[in-house]
Parts: sequence; structure tokens; C-alpha cells
Amino acid sequence: MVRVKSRYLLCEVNVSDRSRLLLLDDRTIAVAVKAVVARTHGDYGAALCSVGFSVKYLNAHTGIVFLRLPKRCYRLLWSALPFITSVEARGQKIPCFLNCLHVGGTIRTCQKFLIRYNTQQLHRMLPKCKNEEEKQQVRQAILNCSLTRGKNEALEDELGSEEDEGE
Amino acid sequence: MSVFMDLNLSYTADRSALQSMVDTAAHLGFSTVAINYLFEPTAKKKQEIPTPTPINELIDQLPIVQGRSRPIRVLNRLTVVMSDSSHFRPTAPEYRSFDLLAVQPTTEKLFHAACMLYDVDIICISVTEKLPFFFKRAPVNGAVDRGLVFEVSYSTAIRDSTMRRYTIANAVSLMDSCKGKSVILSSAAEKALELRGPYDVTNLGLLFGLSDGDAKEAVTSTCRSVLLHAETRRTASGIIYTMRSCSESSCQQEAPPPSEGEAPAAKRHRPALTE
Amino acid sequence: MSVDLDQTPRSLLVCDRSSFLDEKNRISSQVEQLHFNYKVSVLLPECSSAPSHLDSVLNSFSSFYLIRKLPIHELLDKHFLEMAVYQGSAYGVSYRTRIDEDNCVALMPNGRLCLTLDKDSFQLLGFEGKLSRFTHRTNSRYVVSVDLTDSSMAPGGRGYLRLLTGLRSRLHLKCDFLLSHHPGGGASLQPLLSHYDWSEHRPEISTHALTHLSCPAQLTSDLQSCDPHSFLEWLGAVDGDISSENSPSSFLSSFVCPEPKTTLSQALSISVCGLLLPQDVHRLIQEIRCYLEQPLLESWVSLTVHGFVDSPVSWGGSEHGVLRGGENFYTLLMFHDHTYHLHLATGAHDICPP
Amino acid sequence: MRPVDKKGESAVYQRVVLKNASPYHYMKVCLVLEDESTRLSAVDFKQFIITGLKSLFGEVGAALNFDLLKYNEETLSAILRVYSRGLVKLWSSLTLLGSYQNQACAFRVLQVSPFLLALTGNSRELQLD
Repeated sequence: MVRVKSRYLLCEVNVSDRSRLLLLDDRTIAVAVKAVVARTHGDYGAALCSVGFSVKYLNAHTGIVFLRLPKRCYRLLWSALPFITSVEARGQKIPCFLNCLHVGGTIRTCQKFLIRYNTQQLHRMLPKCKNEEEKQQVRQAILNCSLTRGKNEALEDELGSEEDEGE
Repeated sequence: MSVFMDLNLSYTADRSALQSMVDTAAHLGFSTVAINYLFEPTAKKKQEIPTPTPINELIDQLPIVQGRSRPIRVLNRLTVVMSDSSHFRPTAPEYRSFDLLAVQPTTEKLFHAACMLYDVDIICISVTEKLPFFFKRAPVNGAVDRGLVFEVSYSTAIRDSTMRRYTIANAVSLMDSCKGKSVILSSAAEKALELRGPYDVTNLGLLFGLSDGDAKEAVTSTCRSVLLHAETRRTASGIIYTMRSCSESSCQQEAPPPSEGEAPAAKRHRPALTE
Repeated sequence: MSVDLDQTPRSLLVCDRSSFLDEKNRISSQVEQLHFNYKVSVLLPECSSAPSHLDSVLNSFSSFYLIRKLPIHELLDKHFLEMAVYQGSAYGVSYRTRIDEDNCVALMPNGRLCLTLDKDSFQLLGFEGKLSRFTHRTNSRYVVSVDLTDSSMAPGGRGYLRLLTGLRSRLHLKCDFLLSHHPGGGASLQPLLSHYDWSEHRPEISTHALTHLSCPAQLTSDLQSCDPHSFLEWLGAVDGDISSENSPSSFLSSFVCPEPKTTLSQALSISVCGLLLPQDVHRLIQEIRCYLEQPLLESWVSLTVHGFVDSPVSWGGSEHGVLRGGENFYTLLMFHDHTYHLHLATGAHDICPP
Repeated sequence: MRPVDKKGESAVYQRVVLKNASPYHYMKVCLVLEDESTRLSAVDFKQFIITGLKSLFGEVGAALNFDLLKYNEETLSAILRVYSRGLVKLWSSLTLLGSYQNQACAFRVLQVSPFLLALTGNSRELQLD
């Protein structure tokens, strides 16, 4: 059986006020992406975007989002993403931009990258910690990322099942 | 390559509009066109299947194809829009008076049936709505093997921006499944200004995800194989051939019984299978 | 399948640079191999009216004949073969037929008859041929090429009879046909003309005087420094009467003459249309070379020859086709020191020119 | 783009083969309007084509560079020059343009070529009777 080939974009939603991230949900991101693709690539882009595009996962706490794009036109759609300047969520306009961190062929590779990336981020945060307690917390988090497999596997399972359903 | 064809010009009761459409098609370089009668049965009341007006009554003078010394060839075609399997009656004698027979299935089940079972020439892809189903490889390949072709029409894409999105999206997902084989591009034009030249249509094919060569075949060779398929379908693989004058008279005689919705019992096993 | 809208069908441009004095120059074969010429245009810089001897060459281009609804089997007529094909060179190409759609026929000066047929006609004809180079997924076009001067194709020969019965009784191929003969002219074609509806046509000459023409200054320097594409573009602009007086920031058009440029106070553009023989083109080239030997201000002349878009062959016997445009033409840029630049261009369905 | 040097034996004879090297494509087009008396200026004409590009290919399409080399206001015919990589986009947006100021219209593309010279020597235009 031939698989529908996709590309998964791992993006980071950057906002000035991190508390507003929690307002986001899958749909708002999808709407924003579709709108910006229609604006930059017109009807043609919008048409390509209407088949095989979806927001696979959104972590409203960290602002991480997985976009699924059809492989044949992911470059075209990707080129529109930098033009997102705001996302409309629950009646509020949230100024933000999408920063693409990784492009992968499966959700799994993206997720592996994400774990590595988050570890790096934690490492970067470590020296900035104000007191020992915070430092300890961050250290613990790093250890969790790299050592404890239980949590990761749970996440992988969740994503893995979504992927299957997508094909 | 064979000659350029546009196998879908919408029928309008307005003679002069039809005439100007055929004139324009000839001027643009199409050597063969088909006038399409759309038949859209609804669930509630019974409707008459349209009968084609003979071409010589419809068009006074067949125009000469641009740059050539021969006149354009005009055919009749019937498209049945199906939302239920009872809408297509394989044995209906009315179908026989058309040169080409097309169906436009609106559900996945009907699409599957059309691809695998129905004795038609063309399967139309809806371009006015987002497809409610995906094109599965199996029925698409089945249809290709049986010599059926899929038709994408572009004139709705000229009329409206939303329809244009549906047209491109549906066409692209079709091309993904059939890999550019057995696809024809036609206009479905309702007036002359909605027609486009053959090379323009070829270029439009690129937008729909076809390659250069496939796009050109979609207006030439593939259309030719549709005509051949139609010919074999009408003549039982080329074995029986009935003259037009005979078939017309027999149609008129047979017309009343089928309009009651009854086909001869011996031939009824076919629709039963499709349900 | 990937969506890539940036690609265009292939095109070829061959740039030759040589001298008429060089023993190994191939200009005459390159000119003669393009059999079916549709248009010749000449650009004479700093010239207000055509020199008389050039004019007389242009006016002496052979006339050609249009035969309406010619059954192709008539080309195998014994008298015609004896009068036109075995002696001299006959040039014939079907008219009002499109190479990518219809059946096309060409009679080449070397006695080859080339038929490119769609699948149905090919099967009806029942004569061996080969698949066209440019068919795509389905095998829908075939090329039948026979040498009429071959012994098996002599009247009464086996191949001859097979082709004749094929064309006469199975495939009733009829088309409008353009025909010309060198050196016999109409007299050699009489066996054919006498039976059918025909008309004689003179090549149509049009002259266009240009003033204050911007022109690339580096026409005399070598090939590398004068980009062939921008040169051809400029020549096309002159031919098509397109203004190059634009500022690079203009909204409508940023097309300008390639830099560095000079201005010609006047120039003359002459073009001839019809079925033109390579022999006549060759004579014209010789005449232009004589013209260039006179001491003049500008020391170059350009000559462009367009082949028929729908001819079954381009250069020599190589197959020609149309994808979107069947361009096959060459531009000869001649200088007074007997050097020349030759640009040969073809579109997507052509092999590389000689 | 692949220049191939086939022969470089002497300084006198030189042969260069350029494949797909044409930077531009040229299109001969003609606009047909429902109301034949409508006239467009060259600026309107180009603006109209840009509108078509914008609706089909968005802002990226609208930024596509093309030149209106020649325009005839009487016949609404024009010669366009476009970078080769933008040809398919420009052509398809011309094809899908269907209305000009609420009247139906159609672009008829008469010829497309990578060489401007080819536009003046099209044997399909030969009329003999």
C-alpha cells in the first residue's frame, strides 16, 4: 500500500506575552496558517493547503506546534509561514510569529528533535536561574528528558497513534 | 498525438449561444467537441432523461477548424449526476442516443461503483464542492484498467475564486491517485468566453499536477481513447453496429416503457449488482 | 508527483562562430539542411534602401505552388518521380496540417518522403515505420520515412507497390500541399499540377525602414561577450517593432537594448515569406557577403531564417515536433572580415541542430 | 543551464550549445472582452494581469516580474516577456482570468516561445488564399 507522503513542520509560536499562549488551540493555528497561505500564494496555495494539511499537535504551554503538510508542496506552504504576524483566538488578536525549528518526514523524528531541543533550552536556562531551588528543578527536568523513558514513551504513543490515523 | 478535443460544452436552449460556442471552439483549434446534456435526477419525482437534438438541427453550419481545411466534429454527450445508485440505469435506451456517456458520482460508494461496474465512458470529478471522499487507488486503477477516464473541467474555476480552489484541490488529489493517467481536461463552458485554447488548457494541466506530456495527452490522445471506448461500448465491442436512423426510430418506440423505470427482466441483474 | 511550476520545456540554442574563409566551415550544409524555410529576414544597418543586386536576389526567389486536396499517392506517380524527384530537388510540405495533431507529409530534396501519422492512419497504411521520438505515455504517432530514389521504391518495385496500395486504397490521405522545385520550377511539377486545383504563389517581400535604432555596440566582438540570448532578443524586438526605449524602472516594460549600445541613424529590415528554398537563401548569403565587402560605416548584416513550425523534419532528416511552439530557426550574423556568428535555435521537440 | 563546449580545436571555429538557457519566455496574447468597445490603456492592461496573478498566486504571484513589450490598444493584443520560471504561473493566471470590471473576458494566448524572434516567424500564420 502506498503511503501518503507528508512533511511535518515543528514550529514554535513566539509571543511577547507568554500567558496568552494558553488561548491558542489547534483550530486557531490552522485558520491562521490557511489565511496566510491564501494571502501569499492565492487560490493556488489555498487549494493545495486544503488537502492533507492539519495541525497535529499543539502544546499551549510551550507554544510548540506540529504542522502536517503534503510533501509535494510543503516548500510552497512553508514559505508562507513567516508572514504570520498574529493569531486570532477567542476574539483576541495575539501578535506572534512562527519559528520553524525542524522539518521531518515523520512525527517521530520531529519528536526526537523536540526532546533534544528542549534539553538544550533547559541547559541554556540553567545558568540564568536565580536561586538554588530553581536550579535544582531545572536539573531534574533535564534528567527527566534524557533518562526517564516512561514519560517520553507515553508521548510517543500518543503521537504515534495520531500518525497512523493520518496515513 | 491526436487532434485537440473539448468533450464538454454545456447544452443551452439558446441556439445562438451554442453556435457561438462551437464557432469559438473551432477558432481556438479544437477539432472535436461534445455538447453535454446534464441530467440531475432528484430523489422525489421522476424526470425525463433529455434527448439530444441532432447536431444538424442544432448548428446550421459547422465552422472550419482554425488553420485547417476541415470542419469541426460535434458529438452529443449525457452526464448523469448521481446521488443514489438508482439514478443510473445501465440499460436505459435513452442513453443509447448519446455518443458519450458520463456519470458524476457524489458519494464514495457511487464513485467506487462507477469505477468498477458502470458501463460509461467518463467519470466527472466534482469541481464545485470540496470532495466528501478521497480517491482510493483501487477504484481509480480499476477504472483506468477498464478504459474509463476522469474528467476535470475548468470553466467553474474561471467563474469563481472559491470554485477555483475546489477545482485545483480536487484535481490535484485526483492526479495523486491516478498519476496523471487517463485524465481529460474539458471546459464545461456555458458561454463562448469561458472556453480556452488547447495550449492554455495544457498549461492549466500543470497547475493541476500533470506533467507536460500528460497535460497535452489530456486534451488529445486520452480524448481519442474516450471516443474509441464509447464506440466499442455502443457497438458491443465493435461486433454489432446499428445505423443511426434505425436506432432513432427504435428509441422512439421503446421510449414509453423505460420511462416507467422498468428494464427487461433479463437485463436487470446488472443494476442489482451495483447496489 | 511534485508540484513544480518553475520548469519550462527544454529549448536549445547552438552558437557557432567561424569564418567563411575557414575550410572547415559548415555554413552551407547548415543552411541547406533546413529544407522548409518559411521566412527570411535581413537587417541592414546604416542603409536606407536595398542595394539593387540584393533586391534582385530577393525578387528572384523561386515561386512555390499550393495544391489543394492532393492525394498523397500522387507523389508516387511515375511521371512526377521522373520529372521532379530523380532530377533536381523537390521540396514539398503539407499545408494547414499541424504536426502535433494531424498527419503531416514532407517531400525532401534528397528524394525522401516523410509521413508522420497518427496511430489509426499508420495502422491503416500498413507500411513499416517507426515510433515518433516525441510520443509520451501512449504510442500515438508514427513516422514513415522512405527513400524514393531507392531501388525497391522505383515504380513497380515491391516497396513502391506496397506504399502505393496503402496510400491509394486503404489510407486515403489527402491534404493541401506546398510544393517547389529547384532548378526546374513549375515545369518539373507539371505532371502533378495538371490534375489538381493549384495556384502559384510568389514569396511575399516586405521592407521596413527604421530610424534611430539602438543597437548593441559589441556586435563585432567575440561570442562570449555578446550574450546570444540578449542579442537574439534585441533582434526579435527589431523584427517585431518593439520599443527598447524604456527605463529599467519603468512599470510597463524594463526591456532595454543590451549595453553598451550605440544608435544607428537608420536601418533597413527586409523579410520574405513563403516556401523558400535553401538554394535561394544560399544565394542571398553570397550576395550579402559581396555587399559587406564595400567600405561602409557599419560592418555587419544579420539574416534570420525561420523553418516551418509544422514540418515533419527540421535540420536534415531529424524529426521535428511541437509541444507548445515548434520554433526552428537560425540567425546568421555576418561581418565584413568574412567571419560569422550562427545561432541555431529549436524548441522542445527537436534534436540538437547540426 | 548547461553550456557544452563541443569543439574548441582552433580559435577560428567555436561551438557552444546552450540548453534551457533562455532567461525569458515571450507570449503573444490578445484580450477578448464581451463588450468589444471597451478600451484599456497599457497601464490598465498590465494592472489587470497583475490582478489575475494576485488572485491565483497571491502576493508572491503579484510580485512576479513581467514586461509588456508591445501593446496595441485597438486590438487589445500584446507581447509579454516573463522570466522562464514564472511562465507557467503567468500563463495559468491569464487562462483563469474570467472577468474585467464585471464583464466576461478571455485571454487568447496566440503563441509562446523562449525566443522573441520566433514570434515574428510563425508559419501557422501563413495565409495563401
